[in-house]
Amino acid sequence: MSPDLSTKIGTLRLERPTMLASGILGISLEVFSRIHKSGAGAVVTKSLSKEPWEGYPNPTIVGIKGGYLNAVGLSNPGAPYFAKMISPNKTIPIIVSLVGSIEEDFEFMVKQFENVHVMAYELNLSCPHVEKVGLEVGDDPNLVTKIVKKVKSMTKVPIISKVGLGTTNYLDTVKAAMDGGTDAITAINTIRAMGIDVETQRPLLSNKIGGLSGPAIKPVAVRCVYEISSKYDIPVIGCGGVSTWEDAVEFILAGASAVQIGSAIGDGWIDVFSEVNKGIANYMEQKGFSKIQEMVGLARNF
Amino acid sequence: MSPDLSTKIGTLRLERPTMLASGILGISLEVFSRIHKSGAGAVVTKSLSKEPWEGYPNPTIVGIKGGYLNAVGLSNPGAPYFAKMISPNKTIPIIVSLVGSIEEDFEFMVKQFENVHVMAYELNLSCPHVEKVGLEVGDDPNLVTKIVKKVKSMTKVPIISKVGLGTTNYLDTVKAAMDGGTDAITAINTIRAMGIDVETQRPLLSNKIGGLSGPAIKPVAVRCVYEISSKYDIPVIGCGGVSTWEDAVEFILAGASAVQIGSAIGDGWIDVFSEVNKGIANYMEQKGFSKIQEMVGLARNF
Amino acid sequence: MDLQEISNRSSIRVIEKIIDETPTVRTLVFSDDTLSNVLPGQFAMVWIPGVNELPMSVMVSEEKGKAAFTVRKRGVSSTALYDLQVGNQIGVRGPYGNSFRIKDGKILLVGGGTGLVPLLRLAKFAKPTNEVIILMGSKTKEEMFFEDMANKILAKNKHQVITCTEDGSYGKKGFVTDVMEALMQDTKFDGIYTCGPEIMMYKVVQMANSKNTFVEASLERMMKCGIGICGSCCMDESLVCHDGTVFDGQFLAKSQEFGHTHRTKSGILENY
Amino acid sequence: MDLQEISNRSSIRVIEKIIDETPTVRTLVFSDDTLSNVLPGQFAMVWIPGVNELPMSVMVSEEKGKAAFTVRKRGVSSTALYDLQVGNQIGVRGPYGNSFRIKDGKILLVGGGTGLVPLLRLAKFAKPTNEVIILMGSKTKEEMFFEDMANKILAKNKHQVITCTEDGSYGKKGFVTDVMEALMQDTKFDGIYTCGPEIMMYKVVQMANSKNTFVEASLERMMKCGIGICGSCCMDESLVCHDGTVFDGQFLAKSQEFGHTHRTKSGILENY
Ligand SMILES: Cc1cc2nc3c(=O)[nH]c(=O)nc-3n(C[C@H](O)[C@H](O)[C@H](O)COP(=O)(O)OP(=O)(O)OC[C@H]3O[C@@H](n4cnc5c(N)ncnc54)[C@H](O)[C@@H]3O)c2cc1C
Ligand SMILES: Cc1cc2nc3c(=O)[nH]c(=O)nc-3n(C[C@H](O)[C@H](O)[C@H](O)COP(=O)(O)OP(=O)(O)OC[C@H]3O[C@@H](n4cnc5c(N)ncnc54)[C@H](O)[C@@H]3O)c2cc1C
Ligand SMILES: Cc1cc2nc3c(=O)[nH]c(=O)nc-3n(C[C@H](O)[C@H](O)[C@H](O)COP(=O)(O)O)c2cc1C
Ligand SMILES: Cc1cc2nc3c(=O)[nH]c(=O)nc-3n(C[C@H](O)[C@H](O)[C@H](O)COP(=O)(O)O)c2cc1C
Ligand code: FES
Ligand code: FES
Repeated sequence: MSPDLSTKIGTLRLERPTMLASGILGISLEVFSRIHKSGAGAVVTKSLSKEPWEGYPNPTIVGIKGGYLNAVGLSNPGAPYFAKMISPNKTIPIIVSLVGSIEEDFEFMVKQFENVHVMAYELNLSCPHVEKVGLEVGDDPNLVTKIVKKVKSMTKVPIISKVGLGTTNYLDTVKAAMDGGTDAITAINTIRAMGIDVETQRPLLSNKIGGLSGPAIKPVAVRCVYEISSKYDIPVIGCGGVSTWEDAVEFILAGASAVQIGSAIGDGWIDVFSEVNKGIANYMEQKGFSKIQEMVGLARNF
Repeated sequence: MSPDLSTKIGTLRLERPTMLASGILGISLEVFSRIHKSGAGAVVTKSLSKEPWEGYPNPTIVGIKGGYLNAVGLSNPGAPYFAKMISPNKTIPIIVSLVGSIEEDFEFMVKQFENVHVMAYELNLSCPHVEKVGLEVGDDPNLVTKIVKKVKSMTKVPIISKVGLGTTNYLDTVKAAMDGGTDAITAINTIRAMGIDVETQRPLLSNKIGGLSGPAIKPVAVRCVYEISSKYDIPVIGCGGVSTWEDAVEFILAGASAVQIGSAIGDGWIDVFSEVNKGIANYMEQKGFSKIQEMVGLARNF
Repeated sequence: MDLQEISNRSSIRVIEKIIDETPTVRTLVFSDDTLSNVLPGQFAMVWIPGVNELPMSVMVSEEKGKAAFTVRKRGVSSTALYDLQVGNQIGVRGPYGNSFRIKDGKILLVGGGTGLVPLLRLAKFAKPTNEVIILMGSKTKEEMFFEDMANKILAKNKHQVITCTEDGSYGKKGFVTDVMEALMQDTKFDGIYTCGPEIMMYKVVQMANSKNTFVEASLERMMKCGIGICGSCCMDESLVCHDGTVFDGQFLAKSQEFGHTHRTKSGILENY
Repeated sequence: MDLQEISNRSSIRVIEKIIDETPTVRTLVFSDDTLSNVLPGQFAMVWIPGVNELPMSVMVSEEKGKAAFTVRKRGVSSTALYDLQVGNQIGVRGPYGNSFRIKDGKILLVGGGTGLVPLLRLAKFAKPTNEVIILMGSKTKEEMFFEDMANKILAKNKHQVITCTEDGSYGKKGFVTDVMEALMQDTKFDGIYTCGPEIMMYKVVQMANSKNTFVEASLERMMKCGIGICGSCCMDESLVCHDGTVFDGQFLAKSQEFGHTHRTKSGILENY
């Protein structure tokens, strides 16, 4: 019997433990469908704001040693447009990512999705390169608690809070989100970073500072998953640098119930989902695991 | 005329802008001499504590994608032994790195070097994997100010404070060090991280959590140098992932007056100093710079 | 730790030569071994430092080891590129995207404006046995360019370069699609290739499809990353930068968006 | 973004066979193409999960594609390695370090205990024209091992295996260095190679140097990283893991530390 790849993140059940990370390819229903078919257990949308955002001018994404730098600037068509666009959806497990700076932003946005089939919300508390949203919110634990509480009060679907490395202890942000009633944590977002071109002596990104993603940040992300799941009793989704099944298993052993994949798509394309899924299944077979749950956090035994 | 590679970090003058980073190869005078001869403008010692420390059991250093993970645990022979060992030195530009948890630790250690030729002190406020010293100190701005003030009051040589990404805003640590009278900042130390072996399901390091170094952290380090030198009027030494002259120039353009090199030695060996120096000189010639100072922070113009 | 090569990072190139094609179109030539050899249809992301980074088809250059971009000045960014001087620096990364599949036999290339860039590269890749007709359109005589270049590239092939202008000031009068319609009355093509304004391509594809002739079009969409990460170039379930830019007639016939809508920077669908 | 290979990270191997060499020495055999082909003198870092990671010379294995470690149980970590069972996992990374330079002609190998490991590999690399004498020493008969192995490896060479024990319970009586001194009275060697306790190596090197005979010794020091980063293995201005472990007589004659001092885990110099 081949192993069961389905996983549970609290009350959230996924057929497969790999998800599309927020901000990657996520702006059309057709593309979501394709990514779901190619093996992703769920897709997370771009982080949506109240209004459409153009984002920063290019360059917004550049390759560097070990990963990517990006400062897309949260370009997105806005929650109202997006809600309408995905409203025909019945079958694709879509997790809607939201970004904003105050409770009311989130209240407004969740309202847009009232009659739309949404699997869960992921609150982006950790974008490192847009002011007043993202990390600036995550760095304010009181605000985090209020926002999560507000969203929680408006919907029955699970709330995931996405954290990253900001200027306060991210573990405090996790705690604040838990106080607000979050159902799970995604860790981590990109890490604030920059690159400079020595020929032109200019920052590589138009926004100068952006976020680092890809293999470079994996050891930091694994550490965060390990720390969160060691310290708190909350399901965790691992994110950061997953490009092989070993990476995914590493996150699961550290304490993640599922993983998100972003940058790796830029190299291996969306086949990465089925490849990682297959690798996890082989590993489970070899090691005698029948469920993902059996592996979650095993590295904490040592 | 070939360009002048000497640089100034506040009052500290180095013949060449590349330095050996703390913790790398730094435990004997003979090795320091060899590294100096091979091109380093200065060598920073291992971080010394009051007493000898054995450090953690192995594995303490492992290679990963894009860099290394280490949790050496600050093994060192202790300040008194070390001071005696380097006391014959007259010619090698040695910067003594110190680690401790209270003012008195530093007071005790600086005393040991009273009659020893020391070029500068680097206070390690940022080791991410040893409790009660390192980051736990750096995360406490009041303590940082006190420690720097104390060391400053005991010696005439420049004080460099080494910061990293902890659980408080590292820019506050920089400010606190400046309040204490620090003469320069080194940014950054390794970033707290971990890896797990999927075969044995165990953490790769005996200490489980360690620090990430090498190319993987360069974009984060460049960002920190850029942020510090944009926000404060303090000389900065860049550290993190330098392995080529382009990396070094990138740090200088971001605002660093010199760079430290650690992990790259594990790949290119100590020839990396002369190679980076030569590359910087070529670049300066090509771009028409006659002094390092002319390049410092140029990327901030855009 | 291995020190890996970096992909998807711009390399800096220096503009070595500028050719004025029309009052609003220029070709910027620079040295780049990789880009000088790209396949027809492939593009690069072009960084204009301090301004923007734009997708540009890679233009044929007559000299070995050189590549070029042919840019029409339109908005802020293309104008900034257009205004660059010899000696100025640009950043390039790529090549990205797939390429035209060149059929044997008689082929027709239908292009307008800078859409001719990938078509001329296609002409360069034509097999000796190909008979090639290039149909180039512009509004007026003044805006016509690349005619000589096309003849030169196809010197060794049986070929024909047909020009047409909307105002009739040069070549035939009318739209390329009109001329194409006439051509198709008496000629059966083995392959038709098009690049230019989407409405034009839409008609070309429709005509070819209606005659069951193999057709491919190279599409333009808002492109931020060029490598299939950001999603800004999506069209139906395709990412134009990664799955395209070249799509065939069968595929395009099924598209909900081709010829009708494209996305703005924020990702909102907008009608053409 | 390129997904690079990872160097200096352990690969997990499974112990396939265990050979008891003496009551305190075992050889652990496992499959590893890379390590099966290392040069004489090279070592690996061996991770005993949950215990430690230690430097170990790579032992010759008779089967193709297999490598081995021969470990003497001493402290906690070597005992943990010694106690592993068939089927248990270890992690290995390497090979690291330089290797012996084998001279033409008559060569002498002087070793004791697990110091024989690199010497046997050297014997395996001996040229057909080499005449080889191996001098192996131990305290007692019970602790003598690798004699048969040495004869087997050198079957095709003109060779001699000379054993000696301190208590005279097997082979000649005395220290290897005594036997060596006697040997050198009437024989001129083209190269002498040694590995074992440092005091022994020190004497071997002194004797060889005094006769101007080429000599190399493979040294042991505290090793944490194995790759020239941590500094724990430093000896004078050398890093034994990176510049060694093999050093020649000329170099060692100038050393302040060889034969006298080594460093503890904290880096403090300690007398032998
Ligand atoms: C694959 C491909 C190949 C192309 N090849 C050529 C070519 O060879 N020659 C040529 O002249 N043009 C080419 N273009 C079009 C070119 O990329 C620009 O879209 C065009 O020059 C208009 O830019 P603008 O900034 O002047 O326009 P505006 O209309 O002023 O646009 C305003 C802003 O929108 C953004 N923008 C507009 N279009 C794009 C886009 N497609 N991708 C990303 N951002 C955009 C920029 O930020 C720009 O500053 C190509 C486009 C694509 C997708
Ligand atoms: C290049 C090299 C090759 C070697 N080859 C062999 C071999 O083939 N067979 C063999 O039996 N031994 C070999 N050794 C010695 C081996 O690495 C250990 O030093 C020895 O086994 C003693 O370890 P222990 O933990 O049992 O000793 P203890 O004396 O109990 O040491 C206590 C602790 O010190 C540490 N330690 C001791 N020695 C070292 C060291 N050299 N490097 C790092 N940490 C150390 C460990 O943490 C150990 O747990 C080699 C050593 C070197 C440097
Ligand atoms: C181009 C790009 C855009 C992103 N946009 C978002 C976003 O809108 N919201 C968000 O929460 N995270 C965003 N991220 C972060 C990713 O979701 C993810 O946390 C990060 O990239 C680490 O994962 P990876 O290494 O697999 O890419 C973005 C990342 C990239 C590279
Ligand atoms: C093995 C190792 C040991 C280190 N020990 C110290 C130390 O004792 N004190 C310190 O301040 N930093 C220490 N560091 C951090 C380095 O000095 C440097 O900040 C970091 O490695 C980033 O630079 P790199 O990428 O060039 O290695 C150590 C790093 C490594 C890899
Ligand atoms: S341009 Fe980013 S996905 Fe196509
Ligand atoms: S063992 Fe680390 S430098 Fe040699």
